[in-house]
Amino acid sequence: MEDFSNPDTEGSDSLFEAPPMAEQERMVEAVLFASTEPVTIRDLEARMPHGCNPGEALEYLRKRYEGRGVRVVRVGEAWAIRTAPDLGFLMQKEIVETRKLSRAAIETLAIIAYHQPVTRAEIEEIRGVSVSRGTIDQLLEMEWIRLGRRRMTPGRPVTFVVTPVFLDHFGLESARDLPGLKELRAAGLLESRPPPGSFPLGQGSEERGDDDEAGDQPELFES
Amino acid sequence: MEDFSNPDTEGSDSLFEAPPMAEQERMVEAVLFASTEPVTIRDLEARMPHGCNPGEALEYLRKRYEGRGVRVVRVGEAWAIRTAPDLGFLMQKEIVETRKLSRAAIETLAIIAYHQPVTRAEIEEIRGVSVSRGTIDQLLEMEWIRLGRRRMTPGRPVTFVVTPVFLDHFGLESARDLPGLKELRAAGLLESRPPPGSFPLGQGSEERGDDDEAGDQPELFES
Amino acid sequence: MSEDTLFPEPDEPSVEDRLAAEALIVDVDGYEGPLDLLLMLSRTQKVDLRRISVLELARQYLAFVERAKELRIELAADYLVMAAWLAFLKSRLLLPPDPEEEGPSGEELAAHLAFQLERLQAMRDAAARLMGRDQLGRDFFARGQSETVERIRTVTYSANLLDLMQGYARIRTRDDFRPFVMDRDSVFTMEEALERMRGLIGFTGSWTDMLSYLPDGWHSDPVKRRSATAATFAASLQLVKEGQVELRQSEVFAPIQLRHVNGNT
Repeated sequence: MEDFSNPDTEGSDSLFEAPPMAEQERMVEAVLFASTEPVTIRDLEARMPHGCNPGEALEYLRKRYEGRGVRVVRVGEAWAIRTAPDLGFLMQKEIVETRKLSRAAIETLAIIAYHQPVTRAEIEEIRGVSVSRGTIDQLLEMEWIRLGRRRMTPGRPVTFVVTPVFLDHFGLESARDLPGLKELRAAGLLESRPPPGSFPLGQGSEERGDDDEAGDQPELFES
Repeated sequence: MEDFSNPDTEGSDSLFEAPPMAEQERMVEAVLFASTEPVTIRDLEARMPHGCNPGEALEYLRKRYEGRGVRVVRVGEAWAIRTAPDLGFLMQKEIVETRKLSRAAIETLAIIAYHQPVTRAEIEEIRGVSVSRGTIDQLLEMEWIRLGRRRMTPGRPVTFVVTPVFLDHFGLESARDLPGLKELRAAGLLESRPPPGSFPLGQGSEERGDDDEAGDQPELFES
Repeated sequence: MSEDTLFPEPDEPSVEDRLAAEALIVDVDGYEGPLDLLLMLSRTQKVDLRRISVLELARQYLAFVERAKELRIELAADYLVMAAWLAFLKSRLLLPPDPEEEGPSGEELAAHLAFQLERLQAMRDAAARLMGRDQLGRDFFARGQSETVERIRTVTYSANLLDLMQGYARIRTRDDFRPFVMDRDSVFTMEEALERMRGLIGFTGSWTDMLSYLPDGWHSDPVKRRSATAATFAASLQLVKEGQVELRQSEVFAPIQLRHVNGNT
């Protein structure tokens, strides 16, 4: 029992003092190591003894692993340990052949990531062709995208957003960290700009008028 | 490849110097972490650049992890990273076993969600088979469904409705947010094939029907 | 292939030009729709997509469609619709604006097309950058061996929204594909009803509600009740025809009653 050693915890509501921070750091380390999936702070809280502060422990842990062979990385609302990218060459044995994505799938994925939440009609408008069922299915199956909220426009179309699995795969802390996002937004290329008059490609006219969603953009990962 | 990689044969035959020991330690750390099995020294030697001394690097690494949340341990002739035994209590959640709901349960749940309030007889009519007691019990136990009002028809049968726990799990604000059939089709989520077994001529086998869709897809230029 | 000479003035195309153009046309399958083709053509202008000459672009596109048609390549409707629209746009850009004319000006339409092209190009670049990132399982790795400590084994069941919707879609579309079969299990046939009534009718001296002849278990489910009622009624008529029972009904929708005709068995 390592008690009364941590001055930070004002454990008035707790029977026992929380463990010292060094101990909490060990706990976080063990849990992150043991899990292949990213672990949320809430999950850490639920597992660790009452009164722990996993967020702070994580911060220490992250510093400790800076420059090492493995790193503590943030994935959306969760945390994981991953090997340092510069050592990838050692891992030939671990590489799992991933399904090759079609160009259509890659573009669709990028559009969802940068424009989310985005409807199928909007994806089609940007690409100028219709999106095949298989493409969306594949991305859903890989759990890189999921259904987001319905758009509050006539027909209430479903939207697509990217998932934490997507962030984990591409080593992104959040969808805000997508490369070039700021520049694209500044250039107005992420706006859904209605065409003047009629539209040559003829799609998605029933989905117009969603500009009020622009303010919705920052809240990236909620359901 | 068992070449003369004895640490004694100093790199006279090697074009490049071996990386510094700190770097070798990083490499060992990353490999032990990512590998699915314990790794032998010989295996490390094969993976790391010529002239490395994984045995020594391992010794440093082992010292570095002393007293931490994870440890470098020897497993027979090989090495692995394991969580410290005193933290085993944190791993309890690791063994929560998640199983996919059975198809019968998913279908029953879907009918309740889309048709609520709905009686057992109605569920059976829609599914075309009787619903086992276990299925309903399971859904009740998971708190995804609950009893609704009794139907004011002869026999006053009980009805089932979905719960807020269900909505929460599926990320829905209300059951009205479930997509309709038309939208399911538009989002490309409808299997346009009959389920296996319901088709007498044997076309309906299990493989995914992605390719024979060409006929009903207008998008000719999708890759 | 040299991109700037793809579509020279129509008077004297060199062999090289023609080959290049044909290569492009034969490659039409490689384009993902008219917008993609326009984007590719616009690269020949080598300027910022915002300052692209839409007029020039329209000319190139129309020339492309012409050549493709000459080579008897079947062009998808999408491409022809775009061609028609670009021809319209071209006329708008060339002719002085008609003050009577409603709707967006040629410049507005051209600006929007330039915007679409720029946005598509931006998304392509973004996609390339995304795929160029270090990727999990290729450049960096997760724990190879997640630890499982055998202690408490709780089973939780999971399903996601996709499962749910696919499950529902599966049920609701099953009928579209199922070969026609009668659902026999909720059908009570007249033969069954007749057999049942022949056994019971002998005990009925006084008028009895026909519905009391419905078999057990066929009362509550409306589908079954309907079927059993119909079969029982038809069986009763058969028995009347055979002279074994009498039927009566006091008024419209009143219960139908039947009784055994004595001595005629």
